[in-house]
Amino acid sequence: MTKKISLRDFSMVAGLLLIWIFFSMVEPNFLSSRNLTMMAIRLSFTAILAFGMLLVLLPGQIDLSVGSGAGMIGGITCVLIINQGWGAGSSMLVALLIAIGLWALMGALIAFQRIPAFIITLGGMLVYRGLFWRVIESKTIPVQHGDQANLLSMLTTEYLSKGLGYVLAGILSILVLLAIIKGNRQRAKHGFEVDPWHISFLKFFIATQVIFLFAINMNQYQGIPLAIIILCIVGFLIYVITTHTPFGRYLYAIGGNVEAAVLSGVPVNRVIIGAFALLGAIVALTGFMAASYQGSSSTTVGNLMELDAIAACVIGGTSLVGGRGNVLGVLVGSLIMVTLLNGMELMSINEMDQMVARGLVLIMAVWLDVFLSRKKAR
Amino acid sequence: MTKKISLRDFSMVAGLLLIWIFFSMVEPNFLSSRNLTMMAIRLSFTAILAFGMLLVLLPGQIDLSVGSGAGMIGGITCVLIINQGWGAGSSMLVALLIAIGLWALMGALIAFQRIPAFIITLGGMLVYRGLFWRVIESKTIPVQHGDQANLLSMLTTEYLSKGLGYVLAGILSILVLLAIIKGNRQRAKHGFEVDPWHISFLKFFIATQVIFLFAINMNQYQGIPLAIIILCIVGFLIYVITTHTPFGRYLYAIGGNVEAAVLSGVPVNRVIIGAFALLGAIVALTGFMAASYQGSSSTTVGNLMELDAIAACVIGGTSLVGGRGNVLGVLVGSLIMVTLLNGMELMSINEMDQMVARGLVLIMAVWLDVFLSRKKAR
Amino acid sequence: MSSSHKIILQVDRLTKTFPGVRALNQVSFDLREGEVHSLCGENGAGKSTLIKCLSGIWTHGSYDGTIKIDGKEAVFNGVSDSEHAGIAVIYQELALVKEMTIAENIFLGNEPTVAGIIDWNIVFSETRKLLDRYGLKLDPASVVGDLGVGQQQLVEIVKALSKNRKILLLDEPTAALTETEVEILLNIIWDLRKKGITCVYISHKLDEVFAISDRITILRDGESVTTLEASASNKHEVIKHMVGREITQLFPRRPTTPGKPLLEVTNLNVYDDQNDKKILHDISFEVKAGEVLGFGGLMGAGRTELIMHIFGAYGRRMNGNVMLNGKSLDATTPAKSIASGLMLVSEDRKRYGLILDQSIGFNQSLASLGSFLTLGMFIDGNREVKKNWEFFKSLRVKAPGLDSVVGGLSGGNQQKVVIAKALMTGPSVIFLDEPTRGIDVGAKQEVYELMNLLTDSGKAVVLVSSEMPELMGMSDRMIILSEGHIGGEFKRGEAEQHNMLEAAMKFHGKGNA
Amino acid sequence: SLYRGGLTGAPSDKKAGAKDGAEKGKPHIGLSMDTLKEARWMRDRDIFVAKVKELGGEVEVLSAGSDDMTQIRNVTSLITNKVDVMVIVPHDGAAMGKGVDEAHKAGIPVIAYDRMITNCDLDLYMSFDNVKVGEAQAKYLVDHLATPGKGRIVRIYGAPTDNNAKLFKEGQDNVLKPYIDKGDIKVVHENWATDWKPDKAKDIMNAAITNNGKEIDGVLASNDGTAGGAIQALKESGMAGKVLVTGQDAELSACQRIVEGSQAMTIYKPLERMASRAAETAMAMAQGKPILAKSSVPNGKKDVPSVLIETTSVDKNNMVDTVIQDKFHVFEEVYRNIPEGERPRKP
Ligand SMILES: Nc1ncnc2c1ncn2[C@@H]1O[C@H](COP(=O)(O)OP(=O)(O)OP(=O)(O)O)[C@@H](O)[C@H]1O
Ligand SMILES: Nc1ncnc2c1ncn2[C@@H]1O[C@H](COP(=O)(O)OP(=O)(O)OP(=O)(O)O)[C@@H](O)[C@H]1O
Ligand SMILES: [Mg+2]
Ligand SMILES: [Mg+2]
Repeated sequence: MTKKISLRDFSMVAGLLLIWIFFSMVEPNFLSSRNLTMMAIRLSFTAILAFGMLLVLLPGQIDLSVGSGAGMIGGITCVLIINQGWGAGSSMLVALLIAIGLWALMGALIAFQRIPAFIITLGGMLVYRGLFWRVIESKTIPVQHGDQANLLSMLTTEYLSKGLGYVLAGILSILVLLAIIKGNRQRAKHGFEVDPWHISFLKFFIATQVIFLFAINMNQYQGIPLAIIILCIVGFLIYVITTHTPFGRYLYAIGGNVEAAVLSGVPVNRVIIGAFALLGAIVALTGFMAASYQGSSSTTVGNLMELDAIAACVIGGTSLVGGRGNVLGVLVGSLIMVTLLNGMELMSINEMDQMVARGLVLIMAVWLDVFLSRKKAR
Repeated sequence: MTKKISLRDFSMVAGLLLIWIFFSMVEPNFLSSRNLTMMAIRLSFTAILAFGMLLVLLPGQIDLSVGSGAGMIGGITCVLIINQGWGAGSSMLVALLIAIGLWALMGALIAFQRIPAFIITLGGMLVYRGLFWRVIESKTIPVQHGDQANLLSMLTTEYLSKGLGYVLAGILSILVLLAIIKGNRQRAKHGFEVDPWHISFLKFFIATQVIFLFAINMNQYQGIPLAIIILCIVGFLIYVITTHTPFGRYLYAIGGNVEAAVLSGVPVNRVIIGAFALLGAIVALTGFMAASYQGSSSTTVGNLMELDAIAACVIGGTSLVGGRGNVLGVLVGSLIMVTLLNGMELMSINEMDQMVARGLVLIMAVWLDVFLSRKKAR
Repeated sequence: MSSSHKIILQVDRLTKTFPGVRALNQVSFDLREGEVHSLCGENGAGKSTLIKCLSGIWTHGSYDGTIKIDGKEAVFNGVSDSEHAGIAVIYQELALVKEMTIAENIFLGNEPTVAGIIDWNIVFSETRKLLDRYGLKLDPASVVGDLGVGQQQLVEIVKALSKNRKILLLDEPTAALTETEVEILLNIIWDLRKKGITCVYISHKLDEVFAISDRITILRDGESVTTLEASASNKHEVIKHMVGREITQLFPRRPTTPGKPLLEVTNLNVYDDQNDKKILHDISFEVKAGEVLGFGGLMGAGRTELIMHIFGAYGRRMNGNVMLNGKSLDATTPAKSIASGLMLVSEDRKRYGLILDQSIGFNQSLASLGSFLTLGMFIDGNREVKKNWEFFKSLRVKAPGLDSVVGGLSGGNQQKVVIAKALMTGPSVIFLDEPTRGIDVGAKQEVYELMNLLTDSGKAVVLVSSEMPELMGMSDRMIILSEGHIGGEFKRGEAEQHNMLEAAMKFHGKGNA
Repeated sequence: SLYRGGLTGAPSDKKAGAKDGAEKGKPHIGLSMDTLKEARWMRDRDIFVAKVKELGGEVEVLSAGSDDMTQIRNVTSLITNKVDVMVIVPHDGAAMGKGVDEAHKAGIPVIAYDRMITNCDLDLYMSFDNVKVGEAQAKYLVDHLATPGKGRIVRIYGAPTDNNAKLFKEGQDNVLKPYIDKGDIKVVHENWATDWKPDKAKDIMNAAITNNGKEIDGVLASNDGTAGGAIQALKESGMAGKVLVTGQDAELSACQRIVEGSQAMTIYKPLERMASRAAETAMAMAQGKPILAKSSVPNGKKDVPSVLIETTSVDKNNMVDTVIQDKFHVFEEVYRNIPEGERPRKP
C-alpha cells in the first residue's frame, strides 16, 4: 500500500545528480544562483509542455504539432497586441481559446474518425507552421510596446520580491504539514495503517528543507521567478488530474487496455478529446512563455519543441505506447534535458556536438530505463 | 486466389488522377514531357526511401533518422571523392557499408535491447545530423570535380539514349509476356483455374501500352532517366522481397502479432535487424541520389525527408502499427506527394501555403483511408 | 427456488448481421427474475454476439428486433446505458487494465469522488470489503498483471458484482479457471441467485451448466433452437440440439501400441529469470511414437512452462537434457524446435497463435514457409496454396476460403487454423496446450479425431488439459505436475479423479523455494 | 564589362513559347528565393515584383524554405515554365551552380541576387557585399567602445549551416584580428546561433553573462534577430543600453531598439534600390538590351560582371536620414515608443 521508490526512479535521479556534479566541476558558474535562476526559467516552459505531452502519451497518442502550434499561438498573441493594439490579457485569452478549439478538433478527429494521432498532428505541424508565418508575415513582432511590460512579457521576466518569496515558502510548508496530518487522519478513519509520527515528521522536514533552500538560492539573485510559480501550479494541477481524478485514471486505463476501458464504461472518445483540449491550453501557455522568453515572436519560435517535450517524457519513464508515466518522472526528464543544454552552452560547445550529445543521452536514458524495467518482474 | 482491387486502392488512384487533371488544367506545362521527366527523377528517390520505410513500418517499427542519415551518407561520399580524392565507386561502396552497419546496429538495439525504434531513431536523427555537419565542416561539397561526371553525379543526371529506351521497353514487354505465360502454365500444372486467354491478352496489352507510352513520352525530352530505371529495379526487388520470400512474410507476421510470430518459429530479431540493414542500404542509395540531384552535399540535404517517406507510406495505405501496407500503395503515395509539390511549384504557390496544403492533403488522404477501410468488414 | 415467473428481460426476434455473416437470426428468449439461464451452442452460434447486444456494445440500431427490460423497450447507445438499466457483464476476453491495481480496476469507470477528486481511501477499503465478501485472499493494491489468469477472472467477476446490478451476464467465465476457482464462482452465483439477481450464463462445460441453471436456451447457427427446463433435461439432449446430431462417444480415443521413444526428457530444472524463481524441478519423462501423454495439474503447476521451455520459448535451463528422435535437442528458439520436428499449439490462440489481421492461408503456412521455396529463397505460391487447401479441407475449417481474415472466425475455427499451422510443419512430436479451450462439442470431437490420426501415423502427442474428463479420456498415460514437480504418473484407466487431485496437491506449500 | 542579352542563348526566341496567358512578347521573369521566412525577403520580393510589373513584364516567384534541394527543384520548375530570365537568391551559393548550368542549358540567363553563386558561368551578380557587412559591424563596435579599440566582447554568429553567416564572420575577423592579437579586445564568449534563432542567441548571451558577470562591453551579433535575443538577456540582467550591440537588416523592431537605446546599430541595406535595380536589369536582359556592370567579382570560375550596392551603418544619429528618408520604415512606427517631445524632427 505504500509506494516504493523503484530502482528506475532512483537511477534517473542519480543520473541527474551525476550530470550536475560533472557540470559544476567543469564550469564553476554552473551552480551560481544566477545560472540556477536561468535554468529554472528555461525549465519552466520545457517542463510545462512536457506535462501536456504526458497527457496525450498516457492514452497512447502523440502530438507532433505542439512546437509549431506554440509558435503560432505566440505569434497570434503578439500580432493582436502590437499590430491590433489589443490589451495583453484579452489577446492571450483569445489565443488560448483558439488553441483549445484547434486541439479539441484534432482530438475529435483522432477519437471519432480514428485517424492516427501521428498523422493528424504531423499534418497539424505543417499547417500551423504555414499559418504562423502568414500571421506574423515572417516578421519579428515584439511582445510589448517598447519598455512597457505587459502580462505577456512578464511571464518569464518577472520575479517575486524576496519577502514575498519567503512568505510563499512558509505558506507552502504549512500546507505540506496540513496535508500530512489530514492524510493520516483519513487513513486512520478508514482503518489503514498510518505512518509512525517520526516518518511523518521526516517527510515534513525534508519538504520544508527543499522549499526553503530553493527560495534562499533564488533570492540571492533576483528572487523566485514568476515562471517557476507557473510551473509549480501547472505541475500540481497535472499531478492531481492524473492521479486523483477519474479523468486521469481513464488516461492510464485507455493507454493500458482500450477495450477494457470501453467495457468499463470509460467514455474513451470524450477523454481523448479532453486530453487534447487540455494539451491545447498548455500549448498556448507554452507559446506565451516562449514568446516572452525571446521577447518577440519570430519564425523560428517553437522549432523542434515537440521533440524536446517527447524526449523529456520518455527520459522520465513515460511509455510511448501508453499507460505508463507520471508527472514527477517528466519533471526529472525535463530537468535532465535543460541541464544538459545549459551546461553545454556554458562550455560553448558547438551546435554539432550538442546535437550528437543530445541524441546519445536520449538513447542512453531510454536504454537504462528499458534495462532496469526488464530486471523487475513484468 | 485472384486479388480483387479494393475500394480503397481504387480511390487512391482516383485521387491521384483528380490531382493530375487539376494541375494539367491550371498549368499547361504540367504534362509537358520535360516536366514529367523532372517529376520522374524527383519521384525516384522519394519513392525509393519510402520503400525502405515500408520495410520497417511493416513489422511495426519506424525510422526518424533516414533524412539526416541520407544527408550524412551523401556527405561522406562527397568528402571522400572531393577532399580525399577517391574514386566515386569506391567512395560509394564505403559509404554504403557504413550505412548498412549503422542501421544494422540500430536494428540490433531495437531487437535485442527492446529500445523503442522511435527513440533510437530520434536519437540517431540528432547524432547523424551532428556528424554530417562535422564531416562536411558545414561547407558545400560538390559531387564531382568540375565537369568530370562520375558514377555518383550520373545517378540522377544521366538519360538512356532514345534507342536504348525503346529496346528496354521492348525487353520489358517480352518479360511481361513470358511471366504471364509461365504463371498460367504453373497454375495449370497445379490444377488451379487459369485466366481465359482474352484476359491474359488484355493484361499483356495494358502493360505494354503503359511501358511504351512512358518510353515515348520520356524520349520526347531527353530519354528515360537512369534514376527511373533504378527506381524500377529497387521497387521490383522490394516487391519480390515483401510478397515472395519468407523474410517478407515475417515482416507482416511480426507487425500483426509478434508473440504468435515467435511461436511460429519466426526469427524475429534477425528479421528486424535485416529490415533495418536493408533500410540502411536504401538510405545510402537515397543519400547518393539526393546529393547527385542537388549536385553537391550541403547542410540541408535530407531535411524532413523522413516525414515525406512516412507520409508517402501512410498515404499509400501502410499502417503505422504494422502488418499492413504494400509496394504499389507506397508508389502511389509517393506519386501523390511528388505531384502535389511539383504542381504547386509550377503554380508558384508560396512556401507557407505549400506547407498548409501538404498538411491538409496528408490528413485528408489518411482520413479517406480510414473511412474506406471502416466501410469494409473489420 | 426464487423464480417468480416475472419476466424482466425479453429479447424479441433479434437479428444481427456482420458483413457476410448473419450472427443472430430472429433470436428470441426471455429471462425470469432470479433465475440462472444458460446459453449453449457451438462456436460461432452467436452467444457472445447476443451478450454484446444486451450490453450495449452493439448499439441500438445496429441490429433488428427489440430488447425489452421490465416491459419497456431498451435503447442502448453504449455500455453505460446498459449499466444504468441494471446490467453487468463479464466478457469472454478479459476486460482488465493489467498495469493497474485490483482496486483501481474494480472502480474503473465508477470512481467515488469528492468535488471531482477521487477518494482513494474509499476505493481501497471498499475493494478490501468486496474481496473479503467473496472469499478472495488478494491485496487490493496488487497489480492485476501480476496475478494468474484465474485470479484475474475472479477479479473481473468481483468488479461486475461491485456495481450491484440486477442482471449479470457471464460469457464463459470459467474457461480459464481451475476446479477450485470454478467452485468459488459457482458458489458466488448460487449466492446471488438467492439474493434475487438474475444471471445469464454461457459455458461449453455442460456439467457446470447443469449444476447451476434453471433453464437452458440453445442457439444453433444464429437461431434460437429451443429453451429447456434444466431439471427436465440432460446433457445428451442439449448436445443433440447444439450440433443437430447425436454424439455417441465423448472421448473417442483409439489407443495404438507405442513404438520407440520420440521425446526423452531427463532431470530438467528450469529457472525463470524475470520472476526470479525456479519453476521446474527434476522433470523426467518420455513419449513414444503413437502415444498420447497427458499433463494434468492445478493452474500454475508449470505445465505450460514445461512445454514452452522444451519448445525453446521460455526460461533458462539450469540442467537436464532433452532428446528428440534420438538426437539431443537444445532449443533456444522455437525456430530450432520446429526445424527438428517439434511443434506447439499454445493455450491462448488469439495472443500466441494467430495473426488476426491476416488471412487463413497466411496463418496456416507461416511456420512452414521453408518447405515451399524455389531457388532457395522465393516462395512458390502455387505449391503453398495447394498445401493450404489440403489442410483447410481436411480439417473442415468453416470459412468462405483461404483469403478470409482469421480475426472474423469463431473460436473453434480459429483453433483449427492454429492446428493446421502446426501440422503443416510435419512434426514428429506435437504439444497441444488446452487444445479444446472454448471450443464446442462438435469441434472438440474433430480435434480428438485428429489426435487419433496423428498417433495412427506414428507421431507422438503431448496433451496439456485442465479438464479432468478430457485428460483421462484422451491420454494413454498421464503425468500430474504439482508446483513444478512431478506429482504422480498414471496409466489409462488406472486413475480415479481423487488420486489425481492428491498428486496435484503433493508439493503444495513446499514447492518453489 | 558589358553583358549582352542572348549571350548564352536566345531569350528573345523563347518568348514565343512563354507561358500561356502571357501576351506574346511580355517578358517573363523567374525569381527563385531562398526563403520567405524572414520579413526582409518578403520585402525584396514585393519591390521586385512591383517593379517588373511596372515595366510591363511578369514574374513568377518560388521560395525554397532554406533548403538547397528544394531550390534546385524550384529552378527546374521555372525552367519548365519557360521564363526568359532567372533571378536567383541562392540559399547556398556553392550548391546553386548546378541550377545555373541547368538554366543555361535551356538558354536562360541568370542573375545572382544578394549572394554569389560560385563555380559556374553566372551572367550577373547583384549584391551588398556580405564580407563588407561584417567589416562594418565590427568596425562600428570597435570605434564605439567606451575606450575605442579596447574591451571585452561577446560574439554571436549566425546559423553555422548558412554560408552568409560565415561571410559575415569573415568580415568581422578581418577587422578584429589586429586588436585581438594585440590583446586589446578580448572575446569572452562566442557561439553559433542555430538557425539564426533569437532564443538561442539569448541562451548564448545568458551563458556569457553567467560566466563574466557585467564585465562585457559589446556584443557582436550578426543580425537583428540574434541581437534581439541578446538584448532580451541583457535587459533581464539590467545591462541593456550599457552594452553595445550590433545588428543587420534594419528590421523595424531593431530600429525601434536603436532609437530607444538598447541596440547600438544595424546595417541598413537599401533593398528598394537593389530590388528595383535587379528588376530593371532582368527586364533589360529579357529584351536583349545591353547591360552595364561597373565591377566584377570572381566566383571561382570567372569574373562575374557585378553590381554592388553600398550598405550603411545606421545608429541613433542617422536613422532619420537613412531608413526613414528612404521610406524603408515609417517615422511614426520607428519612434512609436518614444514620447512625442523626445523624437527628432520628422523629415
Ligand atoms: N465483430 C465481428 N465482425 C464480423 N463477424 C463477427 C464479429 N463478431 C462475431 N462475428 C461472427 O458472428 C458469429 C457469431 O459469433 P459469436 O462470437 O457470437 O459466437 P459464440 O457463440 O460466442 O462462439 P464461441 O463459443 O466460439 O465464443 C461468428 O460467425 C463470428 O464469426
Ligand atoms: N494507484 C495507487 N496504487 C496503490 N495505492 C494507492 C494508489 N493511489 C492511492 N493509493 C493509496 O491509497 C491511500 C489513499 O490515497 P491518497 O492519495 O488519498 O493518499 P496520499 O498519501 O495523498 O497519496 P499521494 O501520494 O497520491 O498523494 C494511500 O494509502 C495511497 O498510498
Ligand atoms: Mg463467444
Ligand atoms: Mg497452462
